[in-house]
Amino acid sequence: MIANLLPKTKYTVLPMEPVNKPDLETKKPSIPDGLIVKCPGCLRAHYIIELADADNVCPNCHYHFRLGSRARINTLVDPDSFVELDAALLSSDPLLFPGYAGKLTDQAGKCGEPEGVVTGLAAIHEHPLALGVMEPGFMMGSMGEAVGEKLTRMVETATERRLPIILVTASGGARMQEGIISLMQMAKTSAALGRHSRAGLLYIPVLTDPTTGGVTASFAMLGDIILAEPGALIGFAGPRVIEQTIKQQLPEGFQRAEFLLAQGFVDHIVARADLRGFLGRMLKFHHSAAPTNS
Amino acid sequence: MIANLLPKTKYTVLPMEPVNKPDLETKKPSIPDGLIVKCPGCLRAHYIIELADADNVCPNCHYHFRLGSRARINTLVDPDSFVELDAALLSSDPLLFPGYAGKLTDQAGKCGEPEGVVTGLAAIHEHPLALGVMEPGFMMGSMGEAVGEKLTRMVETATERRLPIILVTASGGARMQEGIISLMQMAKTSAALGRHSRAGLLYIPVLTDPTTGGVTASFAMLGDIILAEPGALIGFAGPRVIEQTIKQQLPEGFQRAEFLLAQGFVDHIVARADLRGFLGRMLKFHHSAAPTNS
Amino acid sequence: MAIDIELKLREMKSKLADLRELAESSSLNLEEAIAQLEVAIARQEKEIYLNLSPWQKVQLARHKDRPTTLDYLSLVFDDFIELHGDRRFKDDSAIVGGLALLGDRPVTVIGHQKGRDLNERLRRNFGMPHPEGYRKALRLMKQAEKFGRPVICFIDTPGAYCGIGSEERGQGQAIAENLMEMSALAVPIVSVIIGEGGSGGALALGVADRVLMLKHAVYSVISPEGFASILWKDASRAAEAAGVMKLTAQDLKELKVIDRIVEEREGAHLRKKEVAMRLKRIFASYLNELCAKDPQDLLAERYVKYRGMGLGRIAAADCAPINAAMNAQEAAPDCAVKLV
Amino acid sequence: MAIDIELKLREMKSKLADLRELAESSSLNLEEAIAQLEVAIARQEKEIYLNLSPWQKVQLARHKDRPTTLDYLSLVFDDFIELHGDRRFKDDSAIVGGLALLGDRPVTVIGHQKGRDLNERLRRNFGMPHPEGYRKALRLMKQAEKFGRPVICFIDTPGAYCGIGSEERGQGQAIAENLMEMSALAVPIVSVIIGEGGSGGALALGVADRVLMLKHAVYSVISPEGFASILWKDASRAAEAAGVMKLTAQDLKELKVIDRIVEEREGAHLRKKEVAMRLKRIFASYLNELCAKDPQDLLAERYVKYRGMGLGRIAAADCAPINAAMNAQEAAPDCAVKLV
Ligand SMILES: [Zn+2]
Ligand SMILES: [Zn+2]
Repeated sequence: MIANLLPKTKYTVLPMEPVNKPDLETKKPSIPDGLIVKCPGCLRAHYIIELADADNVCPNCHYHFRLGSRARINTLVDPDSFVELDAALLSSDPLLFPGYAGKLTDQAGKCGEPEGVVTGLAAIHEHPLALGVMEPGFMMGSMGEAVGEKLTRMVETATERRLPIILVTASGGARMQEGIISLMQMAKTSAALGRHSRAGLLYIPVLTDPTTGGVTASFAMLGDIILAEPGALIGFAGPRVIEQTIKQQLPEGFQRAEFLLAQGFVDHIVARADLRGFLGRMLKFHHSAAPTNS
Repeated sequence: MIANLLPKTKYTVLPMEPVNKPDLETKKPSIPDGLIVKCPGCLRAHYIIELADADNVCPNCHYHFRLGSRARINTLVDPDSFVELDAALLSSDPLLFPGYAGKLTDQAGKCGEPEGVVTGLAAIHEHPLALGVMEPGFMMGSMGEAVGEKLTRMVETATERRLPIILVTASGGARMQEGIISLMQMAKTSAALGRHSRAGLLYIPVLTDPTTGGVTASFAMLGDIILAEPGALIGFAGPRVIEQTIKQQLPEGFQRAEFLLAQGFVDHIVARADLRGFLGRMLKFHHSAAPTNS
Repeated sequence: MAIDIELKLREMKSKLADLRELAESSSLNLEEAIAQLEVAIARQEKEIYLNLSPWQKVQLARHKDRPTTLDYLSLVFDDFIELHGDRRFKDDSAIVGGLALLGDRPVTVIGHQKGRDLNERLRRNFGMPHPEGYRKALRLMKQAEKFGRPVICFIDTPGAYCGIGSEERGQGQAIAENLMEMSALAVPIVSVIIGEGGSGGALALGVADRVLMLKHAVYSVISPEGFASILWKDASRAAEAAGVMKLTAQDLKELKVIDRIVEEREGAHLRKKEVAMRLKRIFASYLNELCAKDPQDLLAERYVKYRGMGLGRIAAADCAPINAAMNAQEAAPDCAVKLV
Repeated sequence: MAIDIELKLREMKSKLADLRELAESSSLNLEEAIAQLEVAIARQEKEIYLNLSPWQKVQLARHKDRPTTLDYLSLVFDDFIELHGDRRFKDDSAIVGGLALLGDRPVTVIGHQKGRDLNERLRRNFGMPHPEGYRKALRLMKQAEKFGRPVICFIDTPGAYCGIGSEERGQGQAIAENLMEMSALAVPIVSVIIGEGGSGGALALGVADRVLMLKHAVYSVISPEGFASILWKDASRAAEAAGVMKLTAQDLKELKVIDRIVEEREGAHLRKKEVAMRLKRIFASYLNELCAKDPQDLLAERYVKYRGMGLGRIAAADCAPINAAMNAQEAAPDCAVKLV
């Protein structure tokens, strides 16, 4: 089945081995340094390595720590089903912004990912799909031209192959160093998703901590069904910007996933441990939209 | 031009002479009895006959008194252009409701109209259109099966002939004596308007005092462009019902046209004296949607 | 709290229990008395539920134990996943909706939810939606249309909420938009009135290819209390109003406002599973029929269905007195119109 | 209040006036001095407006006398009729929209409105819309699509408003929906940045077939103050930020983010009618071109336009250091990708 999903030659594609081994290194940027971390939910101390075994969810209070993109993919997809797309697609530093090229190199080294999103084709409960996972460890998962291009290619591939899309967001918003080019990725990805939607296909964004700025104002909010992880910060403006604007403190729980649910912008909050199963059910419900050769 | 507008034989149509003479009698139910009336806006006393000459608008403070359907038609359409449709279509008393048949007869006698809406074909600034005007004097302009049927026929005729629709609403809502059949008129008229809209045609409701209940929850709110007269009461529930429900007084101006404008449900408030001109401009803007033989 | 129609039965049943206890704890031979009482109870039960007055039906439809949308969701469907929110303002919990399987068929299910205890009732505003509830429903319907899923609606509301916020956010506009959109939604829609079908707030989930109604449910343009209050300025005459409003399933079937009455014997609150299974069978059979239709035909038939509501029995004779009474200044219209 | 770039000119002009007065009131021959000063002023003026720094452009774009959307509406179009409201929650006066005639052609016009005096600015929230503003804009666009009218958008906002209510009602959702809907709206769209084009709040009116920009307008992912605050934790370095952000019309033309720069000489606030007439000519010519296209082609071209934003100049060499730095555990991807 997966063989059918390999991309056609529309884009130059660099095959990579499916990444399926738990990789502590890639999780590192999303958890504070040190061998022990204190849970913000229950204040207990946890060994990082034990947290990683629990997909970065506190075993005590279920606080959801951020999760690296590779580890996330492993929690979601059928074993050996993930085939990465466009792994080598990198930012061109479009504004030739002072110091940015070095920053990119630096981040790639620290994070183990070369850009802010990993995209590919995969299967969940044997339902084929296109999968994108943003990398919170790479410059805050910010969106520049590489993120926009990788996502757009993934969406176009999904449209062409009539595949549903699942996209796990985690982003501080636009990448400042790419200025207006970053802004334009909002229009570009939204246009691609519009085509996918008009083709009658399913798109489910999964909003994780943090999903803000230009990502919230584009693909994060364009899902047929929008899921979120418990406690995730989701908003257009960041809380500090709002506090500075209105000169007052924000209410408890403001811009958290539960708040978005109550305000009508999120369909369902799904705990990390349940996400794979939940997505499997969703895909089953929409199975008729899947390609006939699946 | 008007000859083209005469209805085809799809429905039994009863030709009536264009009604163009100012008719004090038909205005009577919308103004308190007596030769002199006190303006609720400025508290000045006016002779009814003088008010009628000013289309029932207070010359002093521009308070808009209610206006009968025939008088309204005269203020709006090009001279001699109005051709009435379905003038003889009357309620069948579908629930055989005790006392209702007599009430209908009684109201027709008092009001000079046999039902709660007058429909027809007309022209404004030489733009052909379908025109409906509800009669606030006939059982509060309430909507029963006759109102629903007349409006639906008018909408269907407009769809068939590719005509824009202008509909002046004035209604206390559903007609209690027709119970569920009255409720169903909401679905029936909305379905007909849906077809008209999907045919790419223009529909402009003009909301006048009062527009409430089932009329607000159907055709009054389905316009491409929604106009209202100054000060008109417009709402789903009547103010008294709301006060009883929430057990507090309503704020000043609540459910008035200006409130609906601020809340985003009305496009523009147009004084009665300006309405014909305003509608003419609107029709001109949408002229390309008019039939080629106009 | 039992409603009045249940009081007599409850009394008789309590007497029966007393008799049985007495029979056990004493040496009295009460067998015959017990048997007589049992027969009387059965007769009474049958009589009551066969001859419920409209007002009794209103009470039954509002019964606190009457199954709610969520009850049917768990009994009729598999794997219900609730979806939330209107994407504009709020998630209104007076309307629930989501995805479910009817047998193997994915469907979108939407319904008013009154609540099953006081806490839930308060949280759900007693099943009286705000505009955002209807907008959520519409969002889920458009989603169903995109994915070709049929829609099943459960109607159970005293009416759309009447308050400041609901007017501010356009209760009328929200309902109107649903009516228009449902009339042309390109997937089959089946609605069922399970309890109270109150006014436009009910109709906003009720423009469907097939409209079912539980036997003791009611559906009306306004509550009997509201009706009495408007027409007679006396809300306490609600029972009398119910009598003339034609709000029972039997009346509405005759008026062709609904397509089918769903049996519930002495009340869905006592026959929950049985009614659910009946609904499941009917939904399945209707969807089999409707899904096989060409979408164009489906929409044309839906249009015709609502097009025919009202004015089907007018005769020339009925017009005469009204025409006679009309203002003589007007050319009295020739009342020859004859509708089908 | 003049902005700093105008101060020197103002000083020179005041000196010139003094000289002239002196010449009239005395017998001194100052003709030569006056002539010299006039030349100097002309040179200075030309120099200033030809060599405005990005930060000076930011100030000019924010100039309190800079013409607003409503100014252009009255100068460029005939018979503007404002239409109000999102049909959901409010009429947001930070965005105005309605019908107008461009010559003989009916168009839908939508734009941010900052306000022309303090009262209006307060009332219009300084041109910073809430979600309902974007939803009004979308409603008017869909209306334009229904009637086959082209859409013209005026962009002039510091950004979408950041507050509690705007988050509660989904600022992100509202902008996102506009981006997606505009990308496929089946009528021509022309947008023009007339002052400040701030962030997603600007882009939400800016997905268009043709994007124009006044010569001294600015358009950026965030305000220079915000940029400096985020990257350098120091909002006072805004002028420096403006210098590296590529936010001027000239930069954006080069980056192919905009299609055309509209001349405004020493500033639209001093050349209001001239700029308006220029816009009118350009709109007319673009609409003539765009309305003649097959709608399918129009949409395909619009898609390609935004599809091409970013990543057009990547070379294999650029990837090398990044790849080298990547975690050795990962198979280092072959960096042979070459994009058009
Ligand atoms: Zn914890
Ligand atoms: Zn007055």
